[in-house]
Parts: sequence; structure tokens; C-alpha cells
Amino acid sequence: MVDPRVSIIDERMRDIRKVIAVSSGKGGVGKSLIASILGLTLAKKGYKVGLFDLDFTSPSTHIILGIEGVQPKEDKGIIPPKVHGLEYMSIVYYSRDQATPLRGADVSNALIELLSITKWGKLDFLVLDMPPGIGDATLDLIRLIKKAEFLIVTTPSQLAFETVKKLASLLNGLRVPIVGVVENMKMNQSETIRQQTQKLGLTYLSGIPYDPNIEKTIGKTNRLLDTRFAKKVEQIVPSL
Amino acid sequence: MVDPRVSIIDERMRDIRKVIAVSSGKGGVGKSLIASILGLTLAKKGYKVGLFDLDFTSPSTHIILGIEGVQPKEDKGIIPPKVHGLEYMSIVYYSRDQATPLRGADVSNALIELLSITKWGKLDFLVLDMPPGIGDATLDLIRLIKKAEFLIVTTPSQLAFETVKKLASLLNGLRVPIVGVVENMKMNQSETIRQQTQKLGLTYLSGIPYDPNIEKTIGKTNRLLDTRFAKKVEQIVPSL
Amino acid sequence: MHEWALAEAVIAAAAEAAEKERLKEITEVWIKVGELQQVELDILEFALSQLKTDKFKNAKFKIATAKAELQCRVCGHKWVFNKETLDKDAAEAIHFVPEVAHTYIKCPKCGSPDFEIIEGRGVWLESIKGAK
Amino acid sequence: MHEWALAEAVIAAAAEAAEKERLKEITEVWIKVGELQQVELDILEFALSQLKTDKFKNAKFKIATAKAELQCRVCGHKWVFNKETLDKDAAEAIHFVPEVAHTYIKCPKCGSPDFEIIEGRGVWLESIKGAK
Ligand SMILES: Nc1ncnc2c1ncn2[C@@H]1O[C@H](COP(=O)(O)OP(=O)(O)O)[C@@H](O)[C@H]1O
Ligand SMILES: Nc1ncnc2c1ncn2[C@@H]1O[C@H](COP(=O)(O)OP(=O)(O)O)[C@@H](O)[C@H]1O
Ligand SMILES: [Mg+2]
Ligand SMILES: [Mg+2]
Ligand SMILES: [Mg+2]
Ligand SMILES: [Mg+2]
Ligand code: NI
Ligand code: NI
Ligand SMILES: [Zn+2]
Ligand SMILES: [Zn+2]
Repeated sequence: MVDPRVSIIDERMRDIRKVIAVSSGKGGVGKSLIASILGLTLAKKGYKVGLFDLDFTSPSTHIILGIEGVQPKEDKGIIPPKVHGLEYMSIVYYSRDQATPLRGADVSNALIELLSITKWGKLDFLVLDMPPGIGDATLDLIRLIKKAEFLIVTTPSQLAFETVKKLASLLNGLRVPIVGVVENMKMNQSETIRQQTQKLGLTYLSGIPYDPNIEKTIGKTNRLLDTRFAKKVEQIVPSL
Repeated sequence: MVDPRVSIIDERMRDIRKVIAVSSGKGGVGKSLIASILGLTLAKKGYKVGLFDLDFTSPSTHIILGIEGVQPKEDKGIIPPKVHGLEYMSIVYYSRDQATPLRGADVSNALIELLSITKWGKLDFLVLDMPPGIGDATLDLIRLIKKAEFLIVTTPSQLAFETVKKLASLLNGLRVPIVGVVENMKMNQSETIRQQTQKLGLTYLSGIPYDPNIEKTIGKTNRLLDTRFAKKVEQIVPSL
Repeated sequence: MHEWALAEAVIAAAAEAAEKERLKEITEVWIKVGELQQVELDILEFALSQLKTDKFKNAKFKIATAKAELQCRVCGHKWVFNKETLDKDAAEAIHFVPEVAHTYIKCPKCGSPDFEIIEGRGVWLESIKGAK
Repeated sequence: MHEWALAEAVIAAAAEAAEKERLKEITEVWIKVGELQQVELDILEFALSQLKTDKFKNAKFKIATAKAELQCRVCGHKWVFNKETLDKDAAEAIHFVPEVAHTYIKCPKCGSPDFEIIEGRGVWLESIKGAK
């Protein structure tokens, strides 16, 4: 017995120029905020952009982007609605944002299902908001989307950077491209993470300061784009 | 064919008075820091305490506690070494702190293996540092350790509290006891999370301020216990 | 209508299988459809007929359905998925992403959402027949 | 020597199974041990003999071993675990927690750590025989 879904995924990704997986071994480092703002920024620059929230048990990009009351259309597959200039896909369309306890095998199945039925069409960028940890979603992404590139997020904390090292070593071992490392929630001008990143042979893309006011802009895309956070995310674009 | 391991887990937990799972749908909210300091605090008060790091793909309590160069002993099972007064167990003894990509089914298997071979002996408290998300580790814990109680960690952010609501609704539906909610990384005196917690019918245990100096104490248990963070964690103890 | 996307996957997988077995022509394609996903079989069949490439021109598509059997990981209870017990929105959500069953369905015996879909999820390519 | 803990689990599981089947006495216990975990069979057997409760007093323990077969999820390659290719520390770590195989072993064909242990992990209770 063969699972036919994996045979169509290449076809579904065919017209997507770049797939950027925003990831980190660690949770709470700002992956979802960076993925959301990176998506908005690219769209504002005129690119065709998709954003796909792959944190199925704790999705948050719909909250960051204030997305409510939209659903995909069905047309020989499912067509993500365009919201704030992004073709936006999330499991919340189907879980209605209720608790969705999923084991790894379920995460894998849901990911494969959505990859095989979603019709993104032509995109310049598909941004993926990854869950924390190195588990089913990350492994399936590596396995199924050969053109995926990883953008790794860390904070200045040792605790975060340790998991980043592990993720980078996994990706390097498999020759999966790493766009570079973003250091988020910087509290001071320390160069430590920049240096450690370069020592790993990785590109240091941007250092985003801790901004106590970011919380107030959540759910409001115009205000999100007006923050210093967004300016710092914009610095990443030329490296993509 | 029967997996014999699950039949011995009750026996392994028999002499443990309380099992406290420090959890949160969200990553990066301070679960590992709180679990570590809670463990140290209870031990300092004279309780017999175990600490078990269940974040297998991104373990961090060994870094927080500065644990290196110890290994469990083998004696009709494995006996966790006592470090800083804690019987301490982590997958890093076996992964040597290298990248350990695990799918959910592997997480489940490793958890069941360690639960069935680890001999904690008599403990007042076994503190579990949970991974983020609502996945295999959380579901197996609910399934296999009937006496587990959940201590839920959030930050003041909507993004974190949304996932806390989902976790609480899952646990309530299954009548799994929730010790209460800890609000970590408070930047101001806002009462919002306290009110929202109480609206959910849950106990608000403690509000821990954001402390930019905590990073410097990581790896140094004496200094960790000297922080305001630790004072705030101590407030939780009477509710356990 | 996302049955069309699933049909495309079946055709692609059958073509791959034919390639591996070095078949010049495919005469039969056996498909299994699990009831959990509530795939509309007539749409699936129509889509398959429209998506036929040259290799499939004489192919018959044989579709079997499988009941959706769920088993609770906590209490071991087994039961069969019954669409009628769900509201329309939940059933539709499961149609697209069967895993959200863990949001809407609980073990009828113990109330746990921690169950396994042991049979009857998704669309499977069972086997193909053809000529070399 | 953590084989003792595994033996305790086997005895507990066999006793539970006997309870379910309402057996008064257990005469045979069939056990399967996967090679990935490198369980020391003589220690396991000794532990089982020492842990026998009354119900097991005439029980024979029959232990079969299973080769550890791994299959890569990326390229599909299958291979058999060979302890000799690992350094001693890695082999010992896998002895305790077989899942750390994903830290030390890579697919020999494509280098991926994303493989499945399709056979030969852990200790299993295959079946029991007894008298009512
Ligand atoms: N630069 C920053 N300054 C202040 N708060 C931030 C910053 N980046 C992220 N946050 C906050 O940190 C929390 C975690 O961010 P999130 O994007 O959800 O991380 P992840 O997706 O990695 O779990 C959120 O509450 C978010 O608002
Ligand atoms: N109250 C606090 N003040 C400052 N930093 C904190 C505080 N609590 C946690 N941190 C930091 O936040 C990061 C995440 O903490 P951690 O305990 O690893 O969270 P989790 O286990 O939930 O992922 C770490 O870098 C930690 O040092
Ligand atoms: Mg996130
Ligand atoms: Mg942690
Ligand atoms: Mg579907
Ligand atoms: Mg073992
Ligand atoms: Ni449909
Ligand atoms: Ni041993
Ligand atoms: Zn049940
Ligand atoms: Zn391989």
C-alpha cells in the first residue's frame, strides 16, 4: 500500500521560487513574529508570498496577523485566502482554534495532507512558521521539500543558542541550506552571538532588539510594520 | 504482543508523593528555569526531590543547573545521580548533548523506557520539565502517570496565554489536576493575566518579573537561588 | 471538490509505481478510501477519469472503502467513526485534515482525545496492474 | 544490569495477562528481545528466575532475539544494526535508551538520522501459556 500524497508534493511546490523555514530548536524565540513580519515585508515589496503556520498544536501567526473569519476556497484542491497581501494557510481553519492535541505521527499526517491538497500557485516566497524542537514537522520538511532553506532564530541566551547549534549541525550534516541566523530580543550591544554564529560558518542576518511595545501591535498588521522590529526584519531580505 | 514496560510504571512511581509537570503549550516561557529552581527550592527545604527533563530534543535543565560529568548508576535499573540535592535525570546522559532528532513516536518510546527503568525510590516531589506543544510527551504523561499534576507557565503575552487556555481546556476535559498558573517575565504590574487565570477557574500562583540578570546566573545554582526569580518561585511551594 | 487534488496524487503515485515496475500501460488501479475523510467517491472517480494520461487510457479504477476505526490510547476502547454524531462544520474540517478529529472527537468511554486512527484514514493506492 | 528492571516489567505484564485470561498458573512465557538494545540475555534470564512469584513457580521463559532492522524515511534504504560499527559509549547509550540511535546512527546510503526502527527494539511479551 502506497501513500499517494507524497507523490504530488513536488508538483505542488513547483511554482514556488523559494521556501524559507523559520525555525529554531527553541520555543519562544520569536519564530512566529519573525515569520509573520517577514511575510508581510516581502509582500509589501511586491513579491508574491505565502505564509504557512506549521505549529499545529500551538499556532500563533493568525493571532499576530489578526486573521479571523476567512476560510480557504475549494477548487480542485484548497486555495489559501489572501490576507494582508499574504496567501495564508493554517490549521486553525480546521481546528477552529480549539485545543488540538496531536502526536508526532498526526503532525506528520496533517502536514503531508496540507502539502498535497494546498494549491499555492506561483509564489516568490513561501514562508513556513515552524514548531519548536527537532521533530516530525522539521524532519518531514527536510524529507519532502528539497528546496526548503532554513532561517534560524535564536535569542542572546545560551539556552537558545545551544539548541541552535544542534539544529545547525543536523542541517549541515544533511546539506540542507541555512539562510542564516537572526538574533532576536537583544537587550544590549553584545557581539557574542554574532561571533558564535560566524564561528559555526553561518551568516548573521540581523540583531533584533527587545521591544516591550511589540505586544501592543499584535493583531494589527499596519502597526507591526511600523516597529523597529520590522525594520530589522527587513535587513534579512537581501540575503534571501 | 504486549509492551511490558507500561505494566511497571505504576510500581516505579509508587513511592513518589507528588508529580508536578511544569508545562505550557508555548515554548520559551520559562518552564525549564522554573522547573529547575522549583526543584532546587524544594530540595533546600529538606524535601526529597527528583527532576526529570522531558524535553528530549531540546533539553536545557542540565545547562541551567550546570550539570556535567555525572552519569546514572546501574543497579537493577538506573539510579539518577544526586546533583545539587536533586535526583537528576535527563536524556543528555545518553545523547551526550548532541543533536537528537526524534519523531513523536520516538519521544514516546524514550519516555516509556526511562519511566520503566529509572528507580527514583522515595521522593516527596518529582518535578518534570515538559517540552512545548501538546504532543506525545504530554499525552503519555496524562495516560501513564495518573498522579501527575500540571503547573502551567505563561508570560503576559496573549500569544502565550492562548496556548495556556488550550492546554487548560484539554486537562480540564480529562479531569487532570492543575496546580495553577505561573506568570513569568512580567514587565509591569498588569493584573490582566491574574484576572484571566481566575476567570478560567485556575489558581494564579505567582508573578515572576522579567530579570535581565538571570542569564548570568545560569549554570550556577547558588546564584540562581539568590535571585528575585527564586523568591517568586518559592511562593509556589505552599500550593503544592 | 478537493477530491481533485487527491485524485492527482493517486495518478502521480500510480504513474510512479508503473515506472518502477516498467509497465507500458496500466489496466487496473486499486484504491482504498477511508471513511474518516468522507471523500465523495463520485467526484473522486470523475476526477480520476479526467486526469487520465495516455498510460492510463484503458485503466479501470477500483475503489474500495474502509470503515474508520478509532482506538483510545488511554483505555483501549475501539469504536467506528460515525459522521452523524458530529456537527456539519466539524465533519467538514475532518474532511480536509483528518487529524483535527483530535479536536472534535473524544473516546466515548473515557473522554480522551488521545486515540489512534487504526484504519480508515485518507486515500491509499493499494496496487496497480498493467502490461509491460 | 538494568536488565533487572526490564525483567520486572516482563513479570508484571505476564501477571496482568494471566489475570485477564484467568490463569491460576503460568507455565510458559514467550519473550522477544530486539538486538538494538543489546540486552544481556543471561542477566535477563537470571533476573526472571529470581523475580518469579508463586504463579510462575513452574514457568519456563522462552527468549527469542530479533535482528534490529532500520529503514530510512528519506531514501527508503533498509539495513541491519551492527553494534561493531559504533564506539562503546554510543552502543551503551543505545542499550539504555534505544532512541538515541538517532544521535549516533545515520542511514548508510543517504546520511539521514530520520529512520524507523522497524524491528528489533526493546523487550516484548509475545505470549503466555498456563493452566486455569
Ligand atoms: N523582539 C522582541 N521584543 C519583545 N517581545 C518579543 C520580541 N520577539 C518576540 N517577542 C515576544 O516573545 C514571545 C514569543 O514570540 P513568538 O514569535 O511566539 O516565538 P516562537 O514562535 O519562537 O515561539 C511573544 O510573546 C512575542 O510577542
Ligand atoms: N523571569 C525571567 N527573566 C528573564 N529571562 C527569563 C526569565 N524566565 C526565563 N527567562 C529566559 O527565557 C528563556 C526561556 O526560558 P526557558 O526556561 O528555557 O523556557 P522554556 O523551558 O519554557 O522553553 C531563557 O533564555 C531564560 O533564561
Ligand atoms: Mg511560534
Ligand atoms: Mg524548556
Ligand atoms: Mg483532505
Ligand atoms: Mg533499556
Ligand atoms: Ni472536498
Ligand atoms: Ni543494562
Ligand atoms: Zn478511552
Ligand atoms: Zn537514507
